[in-house]
Amino acid sequence: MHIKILFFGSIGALTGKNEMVLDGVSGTDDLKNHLFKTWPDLKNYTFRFAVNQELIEENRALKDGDVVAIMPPFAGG
Amino acid sequence: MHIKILFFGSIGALTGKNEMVLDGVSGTDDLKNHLFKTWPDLKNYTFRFAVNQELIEENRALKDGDVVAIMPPFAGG
Amino acid sequence: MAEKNYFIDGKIEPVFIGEQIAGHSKKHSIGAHAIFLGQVRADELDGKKVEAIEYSAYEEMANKAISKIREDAFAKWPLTCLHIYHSKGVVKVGEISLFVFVSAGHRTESMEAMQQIVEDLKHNVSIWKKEIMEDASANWVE
Amino acid sequence: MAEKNYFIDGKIEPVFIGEQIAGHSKKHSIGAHAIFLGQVRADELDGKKVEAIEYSAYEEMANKAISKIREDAFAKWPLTCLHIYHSKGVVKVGEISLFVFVSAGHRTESMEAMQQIVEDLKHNVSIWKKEIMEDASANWVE
Repeated sequence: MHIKILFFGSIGALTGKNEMVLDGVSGTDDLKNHLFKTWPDLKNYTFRFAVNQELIEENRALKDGDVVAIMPPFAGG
Repeated sequence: MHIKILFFGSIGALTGKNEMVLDGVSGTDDLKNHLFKTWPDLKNYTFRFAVNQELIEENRALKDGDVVAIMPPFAGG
Repeated sequence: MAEKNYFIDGKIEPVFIGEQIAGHSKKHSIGAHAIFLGQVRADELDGKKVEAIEYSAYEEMANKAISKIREDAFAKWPLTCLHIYHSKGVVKVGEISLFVFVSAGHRTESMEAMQQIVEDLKHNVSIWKKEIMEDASANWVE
Repeated sequence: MAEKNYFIDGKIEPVFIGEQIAGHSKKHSIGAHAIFLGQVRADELDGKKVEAIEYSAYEEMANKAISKIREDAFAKWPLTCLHIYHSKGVVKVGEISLFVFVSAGHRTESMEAMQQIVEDLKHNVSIWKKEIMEDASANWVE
Protein backbone atom coordinates (compact mmCIF):
# COMPACT_ATOMS: atom_id res chain seq x y z
CA MET A 1 0.00 0.00 0.00
CA HIS A 2 1.47 3.33 -1.09
CA ILE A 3 0.15 6.62 0.25
CA LYS A 4 1.57 9.81 -1.23
CA ILE A 5 2.02 12.62 1.28
CA LEU A 6 2.30 16.26 0.15
CA PHE A 7 3.64 19.03 2.42
CA PHE A 8 2.73 22.67 1.86
CA GLY A 9 3.68 26.10 3.14
CA SER A 10 5.40 26.32 6.52
CA ILE A 11 5.05 22.56 6.98
CA GLY A 12 7.07 21.89 3.85
CA ALA A 13 9.70 24.18 5.35
CA LEU A 14 9.59 22.18 8.61
CA THR A 15 9.87 18.74 7.00
CA GLY A 16 12.34 19.91 4.40
CA LYS A 17 10.46 18.10 1.64
CA ASN A 18 7.48 18.63 -0.64
CA GLU A 19 6.40 15.02 -0.79
CA MET A 20 7.09 11.47 0.34
CA VAL A 21 5.53 8.01 0.02
CA LEU A 22 4.40 6.06 3.10
CA ASP A 23 3.45 2.43 3.60
CA GLY A 24 1.19 0.97 6.24
CA VAL A 25 -0.79 3.92 7.51
CA SER A 26 -4.42 2.90 8.00
CA GLY A 27 -5.97 6.34 8.16
CA THR A 28 -5.35 10.02 8.70
CA ASP A 29 -5.25 9.75 12.53
CA ASP A 30 -2.63 7.03 12.17
CA LEU A 31 -0.75 9.23 9.68
CA LYS A 32 -0.87 12.17 12.09
CA ASN A 33 0.77 10.09 14.84
CA HIS A 34 3.40 8.92 12.40
CA LEU A 35 4.17 12.52 11.38
CA PHE A 36 4.30 13.72 15.00
CA LYS A 37 6.84 10.98 15.76
CA THR A 38 9.03 12.00 12.84
CA TRP A 39 8.64 15.79 13.31
CA PRO A 40 7.67 16.52 16.96
CA ASP A 41 7.53 20.28 16.22
CA LEU A 42 4.57 19.63 13.93
CA LYS A 43 2.43 19.52 17.11
CA ASN A 44 2.82 23.30 17.31
CA TYR A 45 1.43 23.79 13.80
CA THR A 46 -2.18 24.32 12.75
CA PHE A 47 -2.95 22.15 9.75
CA ARG A 48 -5.65 20.20 7.95
CA PHE A 49 -5.61 17.11 5.77
CA ALA A 50 -6.94 16.85 2.25
CA VAL A 51 -7.40 13.33 0.93
CA ASN A 52 -7.41 13.25 -2.86
CA GLN A 53 -7.94 17.03 -2.79
CA GLU A 54 -10.95 16.85 -0.50
CA LEU A 55 -10.63 18.59 2.87
CA ILE A 56 -11.52 16.22 5.70
CA GLU A 57 -12.60 17.01 9.25
CA GLU A 58 -12.43 13.58 10.92
CA ASN A 59 -10.37 10.43 10.59
CA ARG A 60 -10.46 9.02 7.06
CA ALA A 61 -9.35 5.48 6.14
CA LEU A 62 -6.61 5.43 3.51
CA LYS A 63 -6.17 3.03 0.62
CA ASP A 64 -3.46 2.34 -1.90
CA GLY A 65 -2.88 5.28 -4.23
CA ASP A 66 -4.44 7.91 -1.99
CA VAL A 67 -2.80 11.34 -1.95
CA VAL A 68 -2.83 13.16 1.37
CA ALA A 69 -1.95 16.85 1.59
CA ILE A 70 -0.84 18.36 4.90
CA MET A 71 -1.94 21.96 4.73
CA PRO A 72 -1.42 24.97 7.02
CA PRO A 73 -4.17 27.64 6.98
CA PHE A 74 -4.72 29.09 3.51
CA ALA A 75 -3.38 32.56 2.82
CA GLY A 76 -4.31 33.56 -0.72
CA GLY A 77 -4.49 37.08 -2.09
CA MET B 1 -31.93 92.99 -9.71
CA HIS B 2 -30.42 90.32 -11.97
CA ILE B 3 -30.89 86.64 -11.27
CA LYS B 4 -29.04 84.18 -13.50
CA ILE B 5 -30.99 81.03 -14.27
CA LEU B 6 -29.25 77.83 -15.46
CA PHE B 7 -31.12 74.96 -17.12
CA PHE B 8 -29.74 71.42 -17.08
CA GLY B 9 -30.45 68.02 -18.60
CA SER B 10 -33.95 67.41 -19.96
CA ILE B 11 -35.06 70.85 -18.76
CA GLY B 12 -32.44 72.55 -20.89
CA ALA B 13 -33.85 70.54 -23.80
CA LEU B 14 -37.39 71.73 -22.92
CA THR B 15 -36.53 75.42 -22.61
CA GLY B 16 -34.15 75.33 -25.53
CA LYS B 17 -31.54 77.30 -23.61
CA ASN B 18 -28.78 76.74 -21.07
CA GLU B 19 -29.18 80.00 -19.25
CA MET B 20 -31.06 83.29 -19.04
CA VAL B 21 -31.19 86.37 -16.81
CA LEU B 22 -34.38 87.36 -14.96
CA ASP B 23 -35.43 90.55 -13.21
CA GLY B 24 -37.94 90.95 -10.42
CA VAL B 25 -38.30 87.47 -8.99
CA SER B 26 -38.44 87.65 -5.20
CA GLY B 27 -37.70 84.01 -4.43
CA THR B 28 -37.62 80.48 -5.78
CA ASP B 29 -41.41 79.95 -5.41
CA ASP B 30 -41.95 83.12 -7.41
CA LEU B 31 -39.38 81.92 -9.96
CA LYS B 32 -41.15 78.56 -10.25
CA ASN B 33 -44.44 80.27 -11.09
CA HIS B 34 -42.69 82.42 -13.66
CA LEU B 35 -41.11 79.34 -15.28
CA PHE B 36 -44.42 77.43 -15.28
CA LYS B 37 -46.06 80.37 -17.06
CA THR B 38 -43.35 80.45 -19.73
CA TRP B 39 -43.04 76.64 -20.12
CA PRO B 40 -46.29 74.98 -18.95
CA ASP B 41 -44.83 71.52 -19.71
CA LEU B 42 -42.30 72.06 -16.94
CA LYS B 43 -45.08 71.08 -14.50
CA ASN B 44 -44.61 67.49 -15.70
CA TYR B 45 -40.90 67.50 -14.81
CA THR B 46 -39.26 66.53 -11.54
CA PHE B 47 -36.67 69.10 -10.62
CA ARG B 48 -34.88 70.86 -7.78
CA PHE B 49 -33.37 74.30 -7.39
CA ALA B 50 -29.81 75.04 -6.40
CA VAL B 51 -29.14 78.62 -5.33
CA ASN B 52 -25.48 79.52 -5.71
CA GLN B 53 -24.73 75.79 -6.00
CA GLU B 54 -26.56 74.89 -2.81
CA LEU B 55 -29.54 72.56 -3.13
CA ILE B 56 -32.62 74.04 -1.47
CA GLU B 57 -35.74 72.31 -0.21
CA GLU B 58 -38.04 75.25 0.56
CA ASN B 59 -38.63 78.72 -0.80
CA ARG B 60 -35.46 80.82 -0.78
CA ALA B 61 -35.41 84.62 -1.17
CA LEU B 62 -33.28 85.77 -4.09
CA LYS B 63 -31.00 88.78 -4.30
CA ASP B 64 -29.09 90.50 -7.06
CA GLY B 65 -26.35 88.31 -8.52
CA ASP B 66 -27.77 84.99 -7.32
CA VAL B 67 -27.40 82.02 -9.65
CA VAL B 68 -30.29 79.56 -9.66
CA ALA B 69 -29.90 76.15 -11.29
CA ILE B 70 -32.99 74.19 -12.37
CA MET B 71 -31.96 70.56 -12.09
CA PRO B 72 -33.70 67.29 -13.03
CA PRO B 73 -32.74 64.23 -10.93
CA PHE B 74 -29.01 63.48 -11.06
CA ALA B 75 -27.86 60.56 -13.18
CA GLY B 76 -24.10 60.18 -12.87
CA GLY B 77 -22.08 57.08 -13.61
CA MET C 1 -10.02 79.01 -5.43
CA ALA C 2 -9.88 76.64 -8.38
CA GLU C 3 -11.86 73.49 -7.68
CA LYS C 4 -10.22 70.21 -8.66
CA ASN C 5 -11.59 68.90 -11.97
CA TYR C 6 -12.76 65.27 -12.07
CA PHE C 7 -14.12 65.36 -15.62
CA ILE C 8 -12.55 63.82 -18.70
CA ASP C 9 -13.69 64.72 -22.23
CA GLY C 10 -15.27 61.64 -23.77
CA LYS C 11 -14.43 58.05 -22.90
CA ILE C 12 -11.94 56.91 -20.28
CA GLU C 13 -9.25 54.80 -21.95
CA PRO C 14 -8.33 51.33 -20.55
CA VAL C 15 -4.67 52.23 -21.13
CA PHE C 16 -5.10 55.23 -18.81
CA ILE C 17 -6.55 52.91 -16.17
CA GLY C 18 -3.53 50.60 -16.49
CA GLU C 19 -1.21 53.59 -16.15
CA GLN C 20 -3.00 54.79 -13.03
CA ILE C 21 -2.62 51.33 -11.47
CA ALA C 22 1.09 51.22 -12.37
CA GLY C 23 1.51 54.66 -10.83
CA HIS C 24 0.66 53.22 -7.41
CA SER C 25 3.47 50.66 -7.27
CA LYS C 26 5.67 53.11 -5.36
CA LYS C 27 3.16 53.36 -2.51
CA HIS C 28 4.23 50.49 -0.31
CA SER C 29 1.56 50.86 2.36
CA ILE C 30 -1.10 49.81 -0.17
CA GLY C 31 -2.33 46.22 0.06
CA ALA C 32 -5.61 46.49 -1.83
CA HIS C 33 -7.08 48.41 -4.75
CA ALA C 34 -10.83 48.40 -5.40
CA ILE C 35 -11.79 49.77 -8.81
CA PHE C 36 -15.22 50.49 -10.22
CA LEU C 37 -15.76 51.17 -13.91
CA GLY C 38 -19.02 52.28 -15.47
CA GLN C 39 -19.38 51.09 -19.06
CA VAL C 40 -22.05 52.31 -21.48
CA ARG C 41 -24.61 49.54 -21.95
CA ALA C 42 -26.63 48.91 -25.12
CA ASP C 43 -30.01 49.05 -23.39
CA GLU C 44 -33.07 48.66 -25.56
CA LEU C 45 -36.00 51.07 -25.43
CA ASP C 46 -39.11 50.77 -27.60
CA GLY C 47 -37.23 48.36 -29.86
CA LYS C 48 -34.33 50.77 -30.37
CA LYS C 49 -30.83 50.27 -29.05
CA VAL C 50 -28.68 52.79 -27.18
CA GLU C 51 -25.63 53.76 -29.24
CA ALA C 52 -24.03 56.26 -26.89
CA ILE C 53 -24.63 58.36 -23.80
CA GLU C 54 -24.05 62.09 -23.75
CA TYR C 55 -23.08 63.30 -20.28
CA SER C 56 -23.60 66.88 -19.19
CA ALA C 57 -22.93 68.43 -15.80
CA TYR C 58 -23.17 71.55 -13.71
CA GLU C 59 -19.43 71.15 -13.54
CA GLU C 60 -18.52 73.63 -10.83
CA MET C 61 -21.13 72.20 -8.47
CA ALA C 62 -20.31 68.60 -9.47
CA ASN C 63 -16.60 69.05 -8.81
CA LYS C 64 -17.39 70.41 -5.34
CA ALA C 65 -19.73 67.47 -4.66
CA ILE C 66 -17.07 64.95 -5.73
CA SER C 67 -14.47 66.65 -3.52
CA LYS C 68 -16.96 66.30 -0.65
CA ILE C 69 -17.43 62.58 -1.42
CA ARG C 70 -13.64 62.13 -1.31
CA GLU C 71 -13.34 63.99 2.00
CA ASP C 72 -16.15 61.95 3.54
CA ALA C 73 -14.53 58.70 2.42
CA PHE C 74 -11.11 59.65 3.82
CA ALA C 75 -12.82 60.58 7.11
CA LYS C 76 -14.69 57.28 7.31
CA TRP C 77 -12.08 54.74 6.12
CA PRO C 78 -8.28 54.55 6.39
CA LEU C 79 -7.61 55.00 2.68
CA THR C 80 -4.26 55.60 1.06
CA CYS C 81 -5.52 57.07 -2.23
CA LEU C 82 -8.81 57.82 -3.92
CA HIS C 83 -9.12 58.89 -7.53
CA ILE C 84 -12.35 59.61 -9.38
CA TYR C 85 -12.80 60.34 -13.09
CA HIS C 86 -16.13 60.95 -14.86
CA SER C 87 -16.72 61.46 -18.54
CA LYS C 88 -18.45 64.47 -20.04
CA GLY C 89 -19.70 64.59 -23.61
CA VAL C 90 -20.40 61.57 -25.78
CA VAL C 91 -19.33 58.06 -24.72
CA LYS C 92 -20.22 55.19 -27.04
CA VAL C 93 -21.57 51.77 -26.11
CA GLY C 94 -18.79 49.57 -24.68
CA GLU C 95 -16.70 52.56 -23.63
CA ILE C 96 -15.97 53.57 -20.06
CA SER C 97 -17.52 56.67 -18.50
CA LEU C 98 -16.67 56.34 -14.79
CA PHE C 99 -13.47 55.26 -13.05
CA VAL C 100 -13.35 55.06 -9.26
CA PHE C 101 -10.00 53.93 -7.87
CA VAL C 102 -9.75 53.28 -4.11
CA SER C 103 -6.48 52.16 -2.49
CA ALA C 104 -6.01 51.09 1.12
CA GLY C 105 -3.86 48.96 3.35
CA HIS C 106 -6.45 46.21 3.51
CA ARG C 107 -9.21 44.79 1.36
CA THR C 108 -12.25 45.41 3.56
CA GLU C 109 -11.98 49.19 3.72
CA SER C 110 -11.13 49.49 0.02
CA MET C 111 -14.29 47.62 -1.01
CA GLU C 112 -16.62 49.17 1.56
CA ALA C 113 -15.46 52.66 0.60
CA MET C 114 -15.84 51.91 -3.11
CA GLN C 115 -19.48 50.85 -2.72
CA GLN C 116 -20.36 53.99 -0.77
CA ILE C 117 -18.50 56.27 -3.19
CA VAL C 118 -20.21 54.78 -6.25
CA GLU C 119 -23.64 55.23 -4.63
CA ASP C 120 -22.83 58.82 -3.70
CA LEU C 121 -21.62 59.55 -7.24
CA LYS C 122 -24.93 58.28 -8.65
CA HIS C 123 -27.14 60.30 -6.32
CA ASN C 124 -25.31 63.40 -5.13
CA VAL C 125 -23.51 64.81 -8.15
CA SER C 126 -25.06 67.21 -10.67
CA ILE C 127 -24.55 65.06 -13.76
CA TRP C 128 -27.17 64.17 -16.36
CA LYS C 129 -27.21 61.66 -19.14
CA LYS C 130 -28.97 61.46 -22.44
CA GLU C 131 -29.11 58.15 -24.25
CA ILE C 132 -28.58 58.55 -27.97
CA MET C 133 -30.48 55.81 -29.78
CA GLU C 134 -29.53 54.05 -33.02
CA ASP C 135 -32.06 56.17 -34.94
CA ALA C 136 -30.47 59.33 -33.48
CA SER C 137 -33.45 60.00 -31.19
CA ALA C 138 -32.64 60.93 -27.59
CA ASN C 139 -33.80 59.68 -24.20
CA TRP C 140 -33.02 61.48 -20.95
CA VAL C 141 -32.20 59.08 -18.12
CA GLU C 142 -33.63 60.15 -14.77
CA MET D 1 -9.99 16.66 -17.79
CA ALA D 2 -7.61 19.59 -17.67
CA GLU D 3 -8.61 22.05 -14.99
CA LYS D 4 -8.53 25.72 -15.94
CA ASN D 5 -5.37 27.44 -14.67
CA TYR D 6 -5.79 30.71 -12.75
CA PHE D 7 -2.11 31.13 -11.81
CA ILE D 8 0.34 33.59 -13.32
CA ASP D 9 4.09 33.26 -12.79
CA GLY D 10 5.24 36.24 -10.74
CA LYS D 11 3.59 39.66 -10.69
CA ILE D 12 0.46 40.66 -12.60
CA GLU D 13 1.29 43.56 -14.93
CA PRO D 14 -0.87 46.73 -14.91
CA VAL D 15 -0.69 46.71 -18.71
CA PHE D 16 -2.28 43.26 -18.71
CA ILE D 17 -5.09 44.62 -16.53
CA GLY D 18 -5.67 47.48 -18.98
CA GLU D 19 -5.77 44.99 -21.86
CA GLN D 20 -8.30 42.82 -20.05
CA ILE D 21 -10.52 45.86 -19.51
CA ALA D 22 -10.22 46.88 -23.17
CA GLY D 23 -11.13 43.31 -24.16
CA HIS D 24 -14.59 43.78 -22.67
CA SER D 25 -15.63 46.75 -24.82
CA LYS D 26 -17.36 44.43 -27.29
CA LYS D 27 -19.69 43.08 -24.60
CA HIS D 28 -22.54 45.55 -24.79
CA SER D 29 -24.65 44.10 -21.99
CA ILE D 30 -22.00 45.16 -19.45
CA GLY D 31 -22.73 48.30 -17.47
CA ALA D 32 -20.36 47.82 -14.54
CA HIS D 33 -16.94 46.35 -13.84
CA ALA D 34 -15.76 45.78 -10.26
CA ILE D 35 -12.06 45.03 -9.97
CA PHE D 36 -10.05 43.99 -6.95
CA LEU D 37 -6.26 44.04 -6.97
CA GLY D 38 -4.04 42.68 -4.21
CA GLN D 39 -0.73 44.55 -3.98
CA VAL D 40 2.24 43.38 -1.91
CA ARG D 41 2.54 45.65 1.12
CA ALA D 42 5.80 46.55 2.90
CA ASP D 43 4.64 45.41 6.32
CA GLU D 44 7.12 45.67 9.15
CA LEU D 45 7.89 42.76 11.46
CA ASP D 46 10.38 42.93 14.34
CA GLY D 47 11.84 46.08 12.81
CA LYS D 48 12.38 44.45 9.41
CA LYS D 49 10.48 45.32 6.25
CA VAL D 50 8.85 42.91 3.84
CA GLU D 51 10.57 42.99 0.44
CA ALA D 52 8.52 40.39 -1.39
CA ILE D 53 6.01 37.60 -0.97
CA GLU D 54 6.59 34.13 -2.34
CA TYR D 55 3.31 32.40 -3.17
CA SER D 56 3.01 28.63 -3.32
CA ALA D 57 -0.07 26.54 -3.95
CA TYR D 58 -1.48 23.07 -4.19
CA GLU D 59 -2.27 24.13 -7.72
CA GLU D 60 -4.55 21.34 -8.86
CA MET D 61 -6.73 21.70 -5.76
CA ALA D 62 -6.56 25.50 -5.87
CA ASN D 63 -7.68 25.65 -9.50
CA LYS D 64 -10.66 23.45 -8.67
CA ALA D 65 -11.54 25.66 -5.70
CA ILE D 66 -11.38 28.81 -7.84
CA SER D 67 -13.57 27.20 -10.50
CA LYS D 68 -16.06 26.43 -7.71
CA ILE D 69 -15.95 30.06 -6.52
CA ARG D 70 -16.71 31.19 -10.08
CA GLU D 71 -19.61 28.76 -10.43
CA ASP D 72 -21.08 29.82 -7.10
CA ALA D 73 -20.84 33.50 -8.08
CA PHE D 74 -22.53 32.94 -11.45
CA ALA D 75 -25.29 31.00 -9.66
CA LYS D 76 -25.84 33.77 -7.12
CA TRP D 77 -25.55 36.95 -9.21
CA PRO D 78 -26.43 37.81 -12.83
CA LEU D 79 -22.85 38.32 -13.96
CA THR D 80 -21.64 38.73 -17.52
CA CYS D 81 -17.98 37.80 -16.96
CA LEU D 82 -15.71 36.82 -14.09
CA HIS D 83 -11.95 36.52 -14.42
CA ILE D 84 -9.55 35.62 -11.63
CA TYR D 85 -5.74 35.65 -11.74
CA HIS D 86 -3.43 34.82 -8.83
CA SER D 87 0.34 35.00 -8.75
CA LYS D 88 2.62 32.12 -7.88
CA GLY D 89 6.29 32.53 -7.06
CA VAL D 90 7.91 35.76 -5.96
CA VAL D 91 6.07 39.10 -6.14
CA LYS D 92 7.90 42.20 -4.89
CA VAL D 93 6.56 45.00 -2.74
CA GLY D 94 4.34 47.33 -4.80
CA GLU D 95 3.58 44.64 -7.37
CA ILE D 96 0.19 43.03 -7.92
CA SER D 97 -0.50 39.42 -6.93
CA LEU D 98 -4.28 39.09 -7.29
CA PHE D 99 -6.65 40.36 -9.98
CA VAL D 100 -10.38 39.76 -9.67
CA PHE D 101 -12.45 41.17 -12.53
CA VAL D 102 -16.24 41.03 -12.23
CA SER D 103 -18.51 42.38 -14.97
CA ALA D 104 -22.29 42.69 -14.83
CA GLY D 105 -25.18 44.65 -16.23
CA HIS D 106 -25.49 46.76 -13.11
CA ARG D 107 -23.26 48.06 -10.34
CA THR D 108 -24.85 46.42 -7.29
CA GLU D 109 -24.29 42.81 -8.35
CA SER D 110 -20.78 43.49 -9.63
CA MET D 111 -19.65 44.90 -6.27
CA GLU D 112 -21.52 42.41 -4.07
CA ALA D 113 -20.10 39.50 -6.05
CA MET D 114 -16.57 40.94 -5.91
CA GLN D 115 -16.62 41.18 -2.12
CA GLN D 116 -17.78 37.59 -1.73
CA ILE D 117 -15.28 36.29 -4.28
CA VAL D 118 -12.34 38.06 -2.62
CA GLU D 119 -13.32 36.61 0.79
CA ASP D 120 -13.65 33.14 -0.70
CA LEU D 121 -10.26 33.43 -2.40
CA LYS D 122 -8.66 34.34 0.94
CA HIS D 123 -10.20 31.46 2.89
CA ASN D 124 -11.03 28.59 0.56
CA VAL D 125 -8.11 28.23 -1.82
CA SER D 126 -4.97 26.19 -1.10
CA ILE D 127 -2.45 29.01 -1.44
CA TRP D 128 0.28 29.93 1.03
CA LYS D 129 2.50 32.95 1.32
CA LYS D 130 5.93 33.51 2.72
CA GLU D 131 7.08 37.04 3.39
CA ILE D 132 10.68 37.58 2.39
CA MET D 133 12.21 40.22 4.65
CA GLU D 134 14.87 42.80 3.77
CA ASP D 135 17.51 40.69 5.57
CA ALA D 136 16.45 37.64 3.48
CA SER D 137 14.80 35.94 6.46
CA ALA D 138 11.36 34.43 5.86
CA ASN D 139 8.00 34.68 7.61
CA TRP D 140 5.08 32.39 6.80
CA VAL D 141 1.75 34.24 6.83
CA GLU D 142 -1.07 32.21 8.32
